[in-house]
Amino acid sequence: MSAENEHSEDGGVETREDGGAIATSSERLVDLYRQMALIRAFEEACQKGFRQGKIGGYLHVYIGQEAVATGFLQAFEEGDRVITAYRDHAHALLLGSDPKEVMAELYGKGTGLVKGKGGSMHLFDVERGLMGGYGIVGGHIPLGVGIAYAMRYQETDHITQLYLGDGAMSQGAFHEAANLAGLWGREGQCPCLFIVENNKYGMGTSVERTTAMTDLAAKFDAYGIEHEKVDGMDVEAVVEAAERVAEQVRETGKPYAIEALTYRTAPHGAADFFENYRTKEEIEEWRERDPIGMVEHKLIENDVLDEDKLEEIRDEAKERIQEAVEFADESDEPPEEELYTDVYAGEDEYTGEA
Amino acid sequence: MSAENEHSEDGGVETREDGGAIATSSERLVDLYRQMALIRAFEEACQKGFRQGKIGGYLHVYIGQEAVATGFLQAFEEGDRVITAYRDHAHALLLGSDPKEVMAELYGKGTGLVKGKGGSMHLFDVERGLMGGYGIVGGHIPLGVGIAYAMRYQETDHITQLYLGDGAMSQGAFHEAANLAGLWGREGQCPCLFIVENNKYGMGTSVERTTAMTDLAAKFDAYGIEHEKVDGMDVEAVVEAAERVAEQVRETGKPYAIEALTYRTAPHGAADFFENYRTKEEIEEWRERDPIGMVEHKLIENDVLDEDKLEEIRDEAKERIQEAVEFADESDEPPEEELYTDVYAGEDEYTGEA
Amino acid sequence: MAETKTYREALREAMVHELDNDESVVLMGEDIGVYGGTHLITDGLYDEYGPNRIMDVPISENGFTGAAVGMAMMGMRPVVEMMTWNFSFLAADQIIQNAAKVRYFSGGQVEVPLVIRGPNGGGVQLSAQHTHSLESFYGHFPGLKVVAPVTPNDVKGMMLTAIRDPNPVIFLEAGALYGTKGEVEEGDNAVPFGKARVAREGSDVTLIAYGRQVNLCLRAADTLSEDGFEAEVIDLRSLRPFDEDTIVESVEKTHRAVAVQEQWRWFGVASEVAAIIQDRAFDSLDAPVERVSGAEVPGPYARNLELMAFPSEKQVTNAARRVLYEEEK
Amino acid sequence: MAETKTYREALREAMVHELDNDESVVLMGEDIGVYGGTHLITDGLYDEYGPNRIMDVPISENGFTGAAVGMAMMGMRPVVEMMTWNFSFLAADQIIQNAAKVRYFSGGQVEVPLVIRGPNGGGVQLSAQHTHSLESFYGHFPGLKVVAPVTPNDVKGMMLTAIRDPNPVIFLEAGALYGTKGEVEEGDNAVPFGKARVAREGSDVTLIAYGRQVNLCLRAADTLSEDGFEAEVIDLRSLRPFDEDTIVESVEKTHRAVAVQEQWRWFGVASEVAAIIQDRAFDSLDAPVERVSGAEVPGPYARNLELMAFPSEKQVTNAARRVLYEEEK
Ligand SMILES: Cc1ncc(C[n+]2csc(CCOP(=O)(O)OP(=O)(O)O)c2C)c(N)n1
Ligand SMILES: Cc1ncc(C[n+]2csc(CCOP(=O)(O)OP(=O)(O)O)c2C)c(N)n1
Ligand SMILES: [Mg+2]
Ligand SMILES: [Mg+2]
Repeated sequence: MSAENEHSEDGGVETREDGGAIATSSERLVDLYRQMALIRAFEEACQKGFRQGKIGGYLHVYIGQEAVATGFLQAFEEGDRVITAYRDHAHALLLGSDPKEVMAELYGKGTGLVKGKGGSMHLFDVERGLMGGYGIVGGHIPLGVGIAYAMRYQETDHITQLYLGDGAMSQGAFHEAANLAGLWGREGQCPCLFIVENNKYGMGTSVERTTAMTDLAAKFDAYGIEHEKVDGMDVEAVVEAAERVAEQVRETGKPYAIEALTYRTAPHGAADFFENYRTKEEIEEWRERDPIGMVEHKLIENDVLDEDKLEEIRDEAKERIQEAVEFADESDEPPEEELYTDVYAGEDEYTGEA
Repeated sequence: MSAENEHSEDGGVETREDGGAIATSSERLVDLYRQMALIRAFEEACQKGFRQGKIGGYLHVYIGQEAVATGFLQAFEEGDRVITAYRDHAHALLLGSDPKEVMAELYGKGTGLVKGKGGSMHLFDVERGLMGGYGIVGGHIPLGVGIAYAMRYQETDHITQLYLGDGAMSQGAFHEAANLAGLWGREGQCPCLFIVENNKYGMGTSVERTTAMTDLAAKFDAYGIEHEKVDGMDVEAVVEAAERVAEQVRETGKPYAIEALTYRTAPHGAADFFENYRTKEEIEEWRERDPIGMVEHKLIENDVLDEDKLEEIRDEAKERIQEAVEFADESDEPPEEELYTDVYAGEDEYTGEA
Repeated sequence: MAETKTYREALREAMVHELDNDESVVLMGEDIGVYGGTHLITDGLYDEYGPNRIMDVPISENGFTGAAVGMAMMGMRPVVEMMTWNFSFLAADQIIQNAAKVRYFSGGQVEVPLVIRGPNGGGVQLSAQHTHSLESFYGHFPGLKVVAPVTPNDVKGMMLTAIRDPNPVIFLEAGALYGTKGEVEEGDNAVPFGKARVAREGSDVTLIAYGRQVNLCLRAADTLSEDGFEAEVIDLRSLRPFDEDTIVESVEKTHRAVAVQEQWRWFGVASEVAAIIQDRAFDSLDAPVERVSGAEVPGPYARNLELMAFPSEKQVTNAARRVLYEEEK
Repeated sequence: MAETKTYREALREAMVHELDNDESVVLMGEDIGVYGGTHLITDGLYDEYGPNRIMDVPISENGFTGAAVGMAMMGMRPVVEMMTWNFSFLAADQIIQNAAKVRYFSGGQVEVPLVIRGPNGGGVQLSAQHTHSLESFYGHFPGLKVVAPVTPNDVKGMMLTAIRDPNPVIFLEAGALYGTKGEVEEGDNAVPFGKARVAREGSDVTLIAYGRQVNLCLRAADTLSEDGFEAEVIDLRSLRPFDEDTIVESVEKTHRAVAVQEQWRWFGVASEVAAIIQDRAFDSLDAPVERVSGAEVPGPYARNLELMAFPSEKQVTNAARRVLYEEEK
């Protein structure tokens, strides 16, 4: 876990007796704020880097969705695994990957998290639990289920957090993998926490234009997998659900699914026909529920931090990211020999023609 | 429609006021019996032909499941389409394909329904509405949905009967296609009647060992498709459901799913490890609910036909099939030129190397 | 008459032409409608032709491709956009098992007038999962036609032919060239399949390619020309059916050949080209046919590595010099 | 020491050997457990090793293959049965996009010690959807290893190597030969990948094949021998990595070659073989390399057509006679 991810022992979540909003300890809320601010700063720097032509390929930022991964990864324990699609910067940062290396990866440098070989869509930090970002929509879901199975086969009590988008749920790979998870979970052999990041759109297509049955959590019924929904803009709500459910999955070895209702206020990718498929008003409405803004509001309202202090945190984040950008910028491209490494593992590392 | 498939105008289905068993007119029941007896005789002849080495490849018979296709195809109207997997002999016969040509196909002869090119798994009779049997489990499901869409695009009121097995429901192709059907059906653009032939096993794997959620009809909830179950061993129940539901699909252009609970008393394929996965007792139990036996019982009980008359019908069926066998046996293999035809349509029919 | 148009415009023009001519033509694909198409090929068509003809579909490549096969079997003419061919592995079963074969195993009872189109080949730093050239992958299967036009005029003319073809056509667009311009004939300029194009005449060596490597070969030809070697450049255009005669005739004249492809060497188009030439022009050959291919690695992200992974002009000129028994530069 | 065993028994023996040696090995597949396996390769193993090591899976090729990739990334060694390779189109995305590439795009952070095995090639009247030889289809992709053993000894030895390999291995069994017998070394007879086998020595012409066509070539060699021509028969065994040297050396001796495959000609293994030979043994070649392939049609059902569609001994001997400039018979 990164420094950003640590929190005081007593930083737990309590649900108020009266069933009202969740009360998180102040320190913890500040900590969550700090993590989300770092992600936001990173993503904004990426957008800039892309415009400058320093970042190539496809770029998918997490702006608007920060509360989801931030909240869920509070429940991450050492040995757990995380797998997601191409919108993966936040997951790496939250697991403690060095922002420098993450940015260097996006800059296609040899100092990058995966040596400049993968780019934005393919962040891996296996040591810290990140089993990768993947570019084929839905393609990583079976992997995540297999990873979860391996955890029980290897007799650990780790779990897998498997993130997927609303759009990915139309894929056959989702269906097949969820069915396997349900089946293996019956014997307690599949501790897989499915986290559906329902940001209402797969690229330019809304959930409503994708399926006649738009309750995504309920789709897990078909596989005998328990599920619920959570407000993915409210980081405290996410933390509450995450910790409760992760524990259950860890204990039972059975999969569980949470649909986090969220919104990407940024474009889908770096080049997106932003307003072809949604209105400015819709975006504005969701911006009002910005996960970072909501925490700011609460911190101020509860007199935990004032505007200055918040700005200080944001500036800290920006500074750290600025360092990452500089590091990335100054790093060298991968050495040419790297072209032919990592194709195969083992002694016969490379079996093609040089 | 074949002669076997015609029935008197007044041969409808009435549900008794008291909600008891369905009462079908006597003539119609006899007619249904005749159709099922023909299928059974055909399938038994196939098994014999396979043992004799006259039929090659894979052979999947319909013994035990006759009531399903027989019942559903009562609702078939000219212009409708039928698509199914490899267990397709019954569907062809019921649609009126000549048993001679069907048998000749299985014998790999040039007089076969598809000129000896497809065999048992690939019966087509497009003129009569049969859009084929397919060998890749689940692979025909998207085709059926596309066919249904085309029907509305072309502004007809035809519908598609899409048959699939319980095993096929684990496939991603099912998920993707059912989702499309639900989506297109919302606009009344997908008159697809899904008929799940739940015979409890996909090859040697029971439904219980395939999914944690064994209510197959309910899986259609995920796609916004209405559904119900029917006793697939009771041809009258099937006819009732089929006619009611087919009419609804025709009217609304919306898909609908029926899970027919049935049983294959025969082996999965010609070579099957029959008793590795199910007990003799289980098979015996289901044989007692044999769809043909049940009708026989009812016909006798209701004094419609006596044992002699029933035997006469069965003998008639056997004779017809015997003729088909002789025809198949005596037919020639396809001429060698046929190897290279039907690869491509159009003038440049064949573009490979001769 | 001809006008200068981009590859993108030419491609779109062909589809519009057929949408207007034939009610049975529909376009299908992810985000081709409301969104306008990720490559802007179909931008505006949704408003013009409506949702029943410009069909947005959920992310389910196998499902919608299979549905399109079903529609085609009913006489519709769907043109399916694979957002990129990299996603087509998911639809490989429908393409190979149904689209390519259903005519055969139905004994000729059905036709599948289907086009599947989309950008093929590498882009800029799209990395491993988004960098593929799938000519030989699909070209292997009888029942399919596989084409890969590189000029704006060809992309239009071959798309017209593709839509009218009663068979499934794998239409591999040079995705990296959507914005490049060229002369495009007005109206119906249908270009037949199975005829290669001599993109440049020459007498000393034959360079054989398709897709964007044709342009690479043309540049290499210019370089070689400076040294006094005139290269003939052949654009295959169509991989199945394949025009053997044009390359054989050329090699009979030049006696030397280099086959260039972006795809991996093993079991690729260049190997087939070499096999054909040694088979049919054995006595004319003065040197072994050389093959220039993409590096035998998954597509790397870093730009320097990526550039090494794609065939380069230098690799082509060097290969040409080798078959000319000249020194490499 | 060696014993006579069937291909099936030898294959099974290798898997049992590794199941016993390595806890991380599991077998997965449709109906491999309770049912005993459609080809009886795994019969009895479910009772012996239990459901956690002999895993029956639902009919969902993409899903369970992908899950196996995930398991392999965690250090397990899954051996996945593709009931037949014909069904693998459904899993092509997981095989090509994840198994083959995840090591590369993770910058070497993971390994995928995965075997996918099953019968490849035609059978008897299985018709179009069940008749494929997929060597070049998978062999095209860097990141995969692709092997196709034909003898019982090799199938055992190469399966041992496959399971121990830290990379994904596409293990193409000669499905038509499960019942054929041969000498099989006892114990650990691991056979390395990338080394072809000279199945018969000869001096006049080289016949190159793999899988069941090796046996066809051996029969053809006997026939040719009656006419006084001694054919060398090379069993490639492994398609990726590929042993170029063995075939080049052979052709340097014989000066003539015929490549035989069941798969379709276009972009197949035989074309690669021809391309390699003309490239590396250009000056040794006395005749163009001939290719004998399956007929360019989907697999037909009728037995007479099917036999025409598979390469025949006569086609091989005729091709050999052609490269020997003898009359065909
Ligand atoms: C198989 C496949 N099809 C299409 C794409 C192109 N594509 C990239 S992202 C995307 C949308 C995915 O939506 P969703 O799963 O909701 O994730 P989000 O982008 O909203 O996070 C699409 C269609 C792809 N990468 N892979
Ligand atoms: C994609 C694919 N995987 C596996 C097979 C092998 N196979 C043939 S039939 C069958 C069982 C299918 O079961 P179900 O859908 O229930 O149909 P049923 O045979 O019971 O009618 C299997 C696994 C196949 N033909 N296609
Ligand atoms: Mg989304
Ligand atoms: Mg079944």
